[in-house]
Amino acid sequence: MIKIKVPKLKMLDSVKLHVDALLTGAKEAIRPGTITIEYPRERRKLPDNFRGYILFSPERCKSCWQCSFVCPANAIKMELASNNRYYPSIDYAKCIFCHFCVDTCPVTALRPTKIHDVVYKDLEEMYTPTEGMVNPPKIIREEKYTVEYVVEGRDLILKRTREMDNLIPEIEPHAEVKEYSTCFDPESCLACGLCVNSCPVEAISITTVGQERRLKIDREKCYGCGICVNVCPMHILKLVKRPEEGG
Amino acid sequence: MGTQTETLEWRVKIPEKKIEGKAWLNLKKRVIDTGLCTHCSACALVCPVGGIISSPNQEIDFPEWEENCIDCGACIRACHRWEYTPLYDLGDYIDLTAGKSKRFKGQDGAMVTEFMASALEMGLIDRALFVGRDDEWRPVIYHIRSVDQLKNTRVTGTKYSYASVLPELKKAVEVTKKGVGVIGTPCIVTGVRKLQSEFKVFRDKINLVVGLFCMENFYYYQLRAYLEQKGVDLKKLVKMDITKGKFIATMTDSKVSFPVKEMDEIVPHGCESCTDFANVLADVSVGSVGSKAGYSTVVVRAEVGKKVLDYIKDKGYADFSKVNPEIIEKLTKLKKKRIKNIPEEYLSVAFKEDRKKNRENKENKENKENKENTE
Amino acid sequence: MTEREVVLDVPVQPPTDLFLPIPKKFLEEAYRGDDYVVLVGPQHPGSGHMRLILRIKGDVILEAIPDPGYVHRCMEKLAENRLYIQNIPLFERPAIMDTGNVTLGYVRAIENALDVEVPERAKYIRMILAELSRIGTHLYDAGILAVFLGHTTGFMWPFALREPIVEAITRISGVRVTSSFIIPGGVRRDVPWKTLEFVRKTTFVLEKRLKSFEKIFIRNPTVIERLKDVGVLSKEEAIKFGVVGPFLRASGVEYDVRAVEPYEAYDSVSWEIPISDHGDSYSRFLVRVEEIAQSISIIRQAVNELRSMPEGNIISEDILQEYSEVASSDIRGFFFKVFGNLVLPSGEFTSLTEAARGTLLYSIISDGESNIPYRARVITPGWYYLKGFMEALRGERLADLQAIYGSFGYFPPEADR
Amino acid sequence: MPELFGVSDILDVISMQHFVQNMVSIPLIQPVIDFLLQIPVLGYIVALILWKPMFALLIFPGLMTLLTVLLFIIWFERKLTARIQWRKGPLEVLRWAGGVIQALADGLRYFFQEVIVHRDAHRLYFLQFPILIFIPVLLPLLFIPAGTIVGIKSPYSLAITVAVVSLIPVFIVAIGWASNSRFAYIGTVREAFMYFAYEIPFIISVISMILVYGTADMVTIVERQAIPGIILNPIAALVFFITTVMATSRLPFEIPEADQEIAFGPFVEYSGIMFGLVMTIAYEKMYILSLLMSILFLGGGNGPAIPLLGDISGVIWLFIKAMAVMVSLAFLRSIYARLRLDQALRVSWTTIMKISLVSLAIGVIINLTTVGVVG
Amino acid sequence: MDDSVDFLNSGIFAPFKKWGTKWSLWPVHLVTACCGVELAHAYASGYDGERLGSLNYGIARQTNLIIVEGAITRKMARVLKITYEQMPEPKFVIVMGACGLKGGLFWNGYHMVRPSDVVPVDFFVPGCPPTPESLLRAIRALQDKIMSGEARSTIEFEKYDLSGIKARSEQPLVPPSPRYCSPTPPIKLDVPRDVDWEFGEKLVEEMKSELKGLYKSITITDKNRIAIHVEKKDVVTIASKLSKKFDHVKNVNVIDIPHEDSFIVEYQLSSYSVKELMPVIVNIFARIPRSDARFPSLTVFWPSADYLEREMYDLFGIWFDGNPAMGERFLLAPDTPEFPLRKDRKLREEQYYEEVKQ
Repeated sequence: MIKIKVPKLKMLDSVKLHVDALLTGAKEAIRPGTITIEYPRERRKLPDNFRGYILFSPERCKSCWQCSFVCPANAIKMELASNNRYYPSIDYAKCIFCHFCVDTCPVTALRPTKIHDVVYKDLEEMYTPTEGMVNPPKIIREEKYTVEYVVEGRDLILKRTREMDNLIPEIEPHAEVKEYSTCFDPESCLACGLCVNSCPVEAISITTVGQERRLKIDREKCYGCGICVNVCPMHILKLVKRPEEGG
Repeated sequence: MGTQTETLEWRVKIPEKKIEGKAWLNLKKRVIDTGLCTHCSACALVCPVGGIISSPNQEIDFPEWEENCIDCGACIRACHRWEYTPLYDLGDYIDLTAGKSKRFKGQDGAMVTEFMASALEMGLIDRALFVGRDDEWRPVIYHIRSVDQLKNTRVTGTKYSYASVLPELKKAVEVTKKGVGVIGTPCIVTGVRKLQSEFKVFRDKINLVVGLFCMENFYYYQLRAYLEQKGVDLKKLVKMDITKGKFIATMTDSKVSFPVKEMDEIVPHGCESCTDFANVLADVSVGSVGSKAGYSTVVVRAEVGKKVLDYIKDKGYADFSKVNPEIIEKLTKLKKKRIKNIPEEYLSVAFKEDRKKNRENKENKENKENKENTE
Repeated sequence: MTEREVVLDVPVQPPTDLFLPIPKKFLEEAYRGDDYVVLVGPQHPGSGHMRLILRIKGDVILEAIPDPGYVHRCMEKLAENRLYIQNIPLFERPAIMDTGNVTLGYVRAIENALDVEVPERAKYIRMILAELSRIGTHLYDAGILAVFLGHTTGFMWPFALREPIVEAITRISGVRVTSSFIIPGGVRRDVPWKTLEFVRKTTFVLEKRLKSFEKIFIRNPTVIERLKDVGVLSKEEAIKFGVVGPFLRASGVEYDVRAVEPYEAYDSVSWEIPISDHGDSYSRFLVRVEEIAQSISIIRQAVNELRSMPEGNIISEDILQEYSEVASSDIRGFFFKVFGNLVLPSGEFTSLTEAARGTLLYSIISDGESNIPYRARVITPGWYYLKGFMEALRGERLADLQAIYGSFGYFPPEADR
Repeated sequence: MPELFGVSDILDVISMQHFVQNMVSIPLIQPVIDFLLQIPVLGYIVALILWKPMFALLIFPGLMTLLTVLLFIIWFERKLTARIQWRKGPLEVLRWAGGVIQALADGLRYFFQEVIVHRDAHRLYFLQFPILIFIPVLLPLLFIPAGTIVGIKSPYSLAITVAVVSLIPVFIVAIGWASNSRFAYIGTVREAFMYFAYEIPFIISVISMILVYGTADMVTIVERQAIPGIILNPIAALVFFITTVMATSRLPFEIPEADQEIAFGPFVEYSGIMFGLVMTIAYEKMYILSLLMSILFLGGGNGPAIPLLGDISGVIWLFIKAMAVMVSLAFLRSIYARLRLDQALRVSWTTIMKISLVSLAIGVIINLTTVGVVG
Repeated sequence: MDDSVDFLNSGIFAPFKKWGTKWSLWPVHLVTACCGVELAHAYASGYDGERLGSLNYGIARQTNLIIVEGAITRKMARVLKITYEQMPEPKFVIVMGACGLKGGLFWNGYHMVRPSDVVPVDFFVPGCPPTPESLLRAIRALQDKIMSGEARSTIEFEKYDLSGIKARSEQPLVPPSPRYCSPTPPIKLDVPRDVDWEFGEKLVEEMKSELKGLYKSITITDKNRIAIHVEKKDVVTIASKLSKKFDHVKNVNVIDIPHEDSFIVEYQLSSYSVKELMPVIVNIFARIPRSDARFPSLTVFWPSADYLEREMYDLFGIWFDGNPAMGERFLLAPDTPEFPLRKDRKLREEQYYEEVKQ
């Protein structure tokens, strides 16, 4: 426990303190420790894990809706595309750039970029449909230098390099766990077909033969997105890890 | 959930429809429009798109069934009045006593609440479905998980109006770990048994079914209009009771009673065609008939009911006394007469054969007696 | 129960009536005793986003009534409608400059409920993030105090010093201020060695520049003149009015949640609690300056500990269960699978944390079945010491209002939640 | 009998010869001036401008330098504080020149911004006072000599300047009263307090310098300053400097316009060009007082004569010294916090008053002992 | 704002007007929410807004730009409107931060208002908080708007046609929401937890002897956490006994349980003066019927509970007898719906997909 004593200001001390303050000011005036980044002309070098605008690759996406479920600000809405698949669309007016969706996406379909300094003139434009999220957007870039914070010795140096920082970092896809959906209580099945209609990759099929309906899950097609598990009214479906390469 | 076979292919039998069109249209034409529907709302439980609504204020209905119904036939499988096998008489039972709970106060002996509370304590079930009421006696379903939660909520006392217990049962079954206990009138208990026969998840998860004796039940809105017409203010109502053919409504400041016969015009069709008074299919049937005032008659029909009864006995939660079964027999006979209200073609095939068999051996018996008398 | 959906009646017209939360007869009483009633409003260069209703006689403040709620963003009601994991960014918003401590409290409440043991490496990373945000908040408050005293350099330098801290948080978590980096069971990413080295070097930069900041502001005679013996709270008064944090320690009570109920790795790191028993604005400020020095030494010790630890394993197994070997060093891809359906056991879980401005309480009441909290109660330090702040104003001069406001580092978005 | 000032005298005064006698001599561009004088109309104007009093009025201490100084000092102050605060200050306006014309941009914006006169301000005075205040601010420029160039040479020039300068706070109080807003009132009261606090030591230090030089005529003061005044009576210089800081309400004594506490004091209700004018008053007052200080203490105007420029060298030296004083005033802004009103009053009434009395004593001693030497 | 820009581009002095306003956009000091941190960074030494001539100035009269930092609540909307009206004519508004655009994280809060409904807005800056660079980009965009006369967003997206990807035969169904709220849950605050804390057992024994007969149950719910279930009528006596050792209140909380028709009011106490009681939190809680929500105020023992009680009245409607400031609003604006934190006040639900409008 450190005891903090408040200094008693006698005449001499205050003169010394005045002199100290003036000398510090003078020293800074002669050799300033300026750390200003002149933004329009210089841009700050951001680390590769920076959380900026989000890019989307539709061919990887399995429409498992998890990104829309996890978004704290309800900024991601699934949009029905022309090919009858639901793809995410981000409303940047609500997005808080927490990148929970990027961390959630099982197939790295959502990739972070370093684009952050963007301004809109009205609210409707901020809603980016799925088609707008695939190719990197073009933003106004007036900078000639990139400034990086570097600490040499005991002081902060702003290292200025002339090149333009690449705003789309390469993200290598992260580990995935292959799972598929199975039914663990077939006698409770209603044969209602909800799982068939909601499976994005149509892995479950249903055929009616006379007074009997046969359901079949195609293990190869099923990607394990878990939508049928939630949709089934009797909760009899479960995700199971693929034994062979799931190790 | 125990050892389950993880299959990728499975078959499901679906019932064959009687008329062209969607499954709901069949159910509507064959059960609801003909007045057989007892509002047990099993179909509302099982409907995958959740379109069938079962509110105490109106008949079972599926508003926009043309677009929403996906013709899966689940509601037909769940409905116990599709192939109607009427049940009657006191049914077989292991034990017949009358009990009065020490811990709870209820309609009579509060044995229903006692059974559920002890089952919770034993760990047979971890959740019980009770029908409570709000301050205008509208039935509200409560998921009770512990005995002291039971003390806080107003659940005891009969409500004499339809309560959509089964949709809540589905929510309970989805979440429970040990098992669910459910209380219900004969039509609800028959609905539960039909669901258990059709779907395995209900067989595993529903461990205790307590049935109530029931002459007839009412729709809430009709009962309320009728009682208000009779001068009963629901806000001040304390207790409703039907004993010795009289309907007694006791309010905080006054009491109104009138013969039950007068209420016949608001008895729903479902109850007119229902013959099961003593809740034949329940694990335990409880009612006020046949035991002295303040006691409830308890008919234990299943092993699980016996286990709970023994638990109550050695824990001393209730004291017991005699029951004279004649009154119950009289009421079951009275209700059995309602078989004639059931239109012939809706009776299930199985029921028709064994009725033919009963008639034959009754005739042989009469022939034999005539023969003995004549000798 | 009427199910009435909340509808907002906008657009807002300029108000004709003046709404003030003051007792009915307050105005008549003031005007009878020929006092002034001055409203230091929300749009006042020296009041931050709240209104202060002052009853002054001449230049001396007789009574100060707060009118908070200008930034009340209904956090507790929203928390009851969101998954547990979605509440982490929500509960970070009261004090975004104190991102480490604020989320740490909520996440520890969940871990305490689920009985989850956090791996050693994650504990140290969390502690570094917490201490970085503590230094950042103290510098933010020093900046605001300087602006209120009219010392423009005192505003510019702390925010210049916050730049390297914010750079360190960006390299650790990927975003400048609101990192939402701490999740139940550990942290979202592993911190590579290069970043840790940058963090350690930043502490040296801070130390060097803080020396000249001390000469120009902390030891500045005019600043000492303005802050000494102003807004004095004695030890009994501080306890009575429920003051917390550095402002309680400045009045002589040795209470710091990190020492009293050590969490994360605070008990395996050596640091001191600065105390002063003058209780005036200047000692409140000096206590926080000393805490910056302590936090710098904590960060250095933590980086040394991390140097010897292997990388990876930053999320605890108890929460990952079947995804342990895949996601233990990088949560990407399994975030919703692991945290989407968190269900806390039934009961109330209260967690205390030492945020930069004082004790921060989270109390989550869960019903044991739903994956959203039944009731989530958060009380931020600002809300605790608002009463002490108002009592400290009593009897001071009108011009000192800003000095005391700055010395308390009162931040209305944190207080109103 | 003093001869009357007849018409002929007026003609004589405004005739070209009169100007030519007392013309500023700049050897470097003397041939150009001679050529220009020949041209009939233009020659007359050039002669008028180069006529010493008019030159003093229009060019050096007068209008032209005042505007450039205003433009420069506002920019330099923001640039210096920015440099001390590790940042860049106004830059992008004119990138190659470091943003020198930032004040021009601000001025233009204010010029075209709407002037709001709020409901209960005294409209007439509210609009007039910011313009009237220029009288006491600009009047002293007439008496300030730059070497030989001086507007009006009179034995009482120092007394008149001090008297006029001390009129400014009266106008500020009037402005505050005119804008009729609560913050303006508090600002004016503080301005009045500060006015008494700094005016007396200010006048005492000026008197002590008059005693030192024995005359109140600035031209002779400058001539008598073989040893610069600051060495003769350094304490008076210190008092003068501190009171200038208080007069121009710069930090640490920025109490009337404490924008954190009472939102810019008396000038809170002004917007648009009115605010532009009001904002420049403080800077103009600073310019006047720094000119005064450099004359009284730094030997304004005399320094090694630059051969080619002739009379202009005095102008340049005075400008450099004034600039030095203004820079040091601007430097304080980034060092100090704002003192409370009562602290500032306590400092000025006690310590600064004592020091000014000491400086008066020194002045008297110097006057008695060395009247010959300095005279 | 359009007529501001038109005013600047009209007349013969247009170039001067535009140039002057462009290089001197002074934002007024209207701190509205937590984005102020990044605004301060944009105007401090790190990025120095003054380079672009923009100086953070204190009074609405002398400035021509409002930067709305973050969330605008109903109360602050009035202030924003007044400040906007006070400003002289060519004035502009920039809204920064997701909370200011469509409410960001607090989009369905009961106390939130969108700035674009209150004042005409020129530019919107996404981000939470937006980086100083995006704020300076907004000022540059405003400067371009002033010079060129029409506003342009600084980002363009190029369309990508999704038809190349394998299609699905017909439109799939929409999965249900991941949120599960159990229908009528039992709420228990004193769930015992076996934790080795012998000081706690000793303290509980002490309390049991001291508060003989005043409590219904005392349980240890966690290390350093004790819960005492009491009746409403004994709360004052218990408080007077406990206030000797425990000298301040850490939390006043109310839990609304509509299906059991009761409120639970709880006070969490702790102690600064007694050394070993410092980490301990004692929680006194009592059930009161929902119909008459009255509770004795304990400010007489602990003044630190004053504002907490006023907040609970404001949000739940529990009338604390004895607290002077009952009956008035404290945190909420006068036109916010009554007692918003009660369970029967529902908020707008999350919406996970776009309705397809065929």
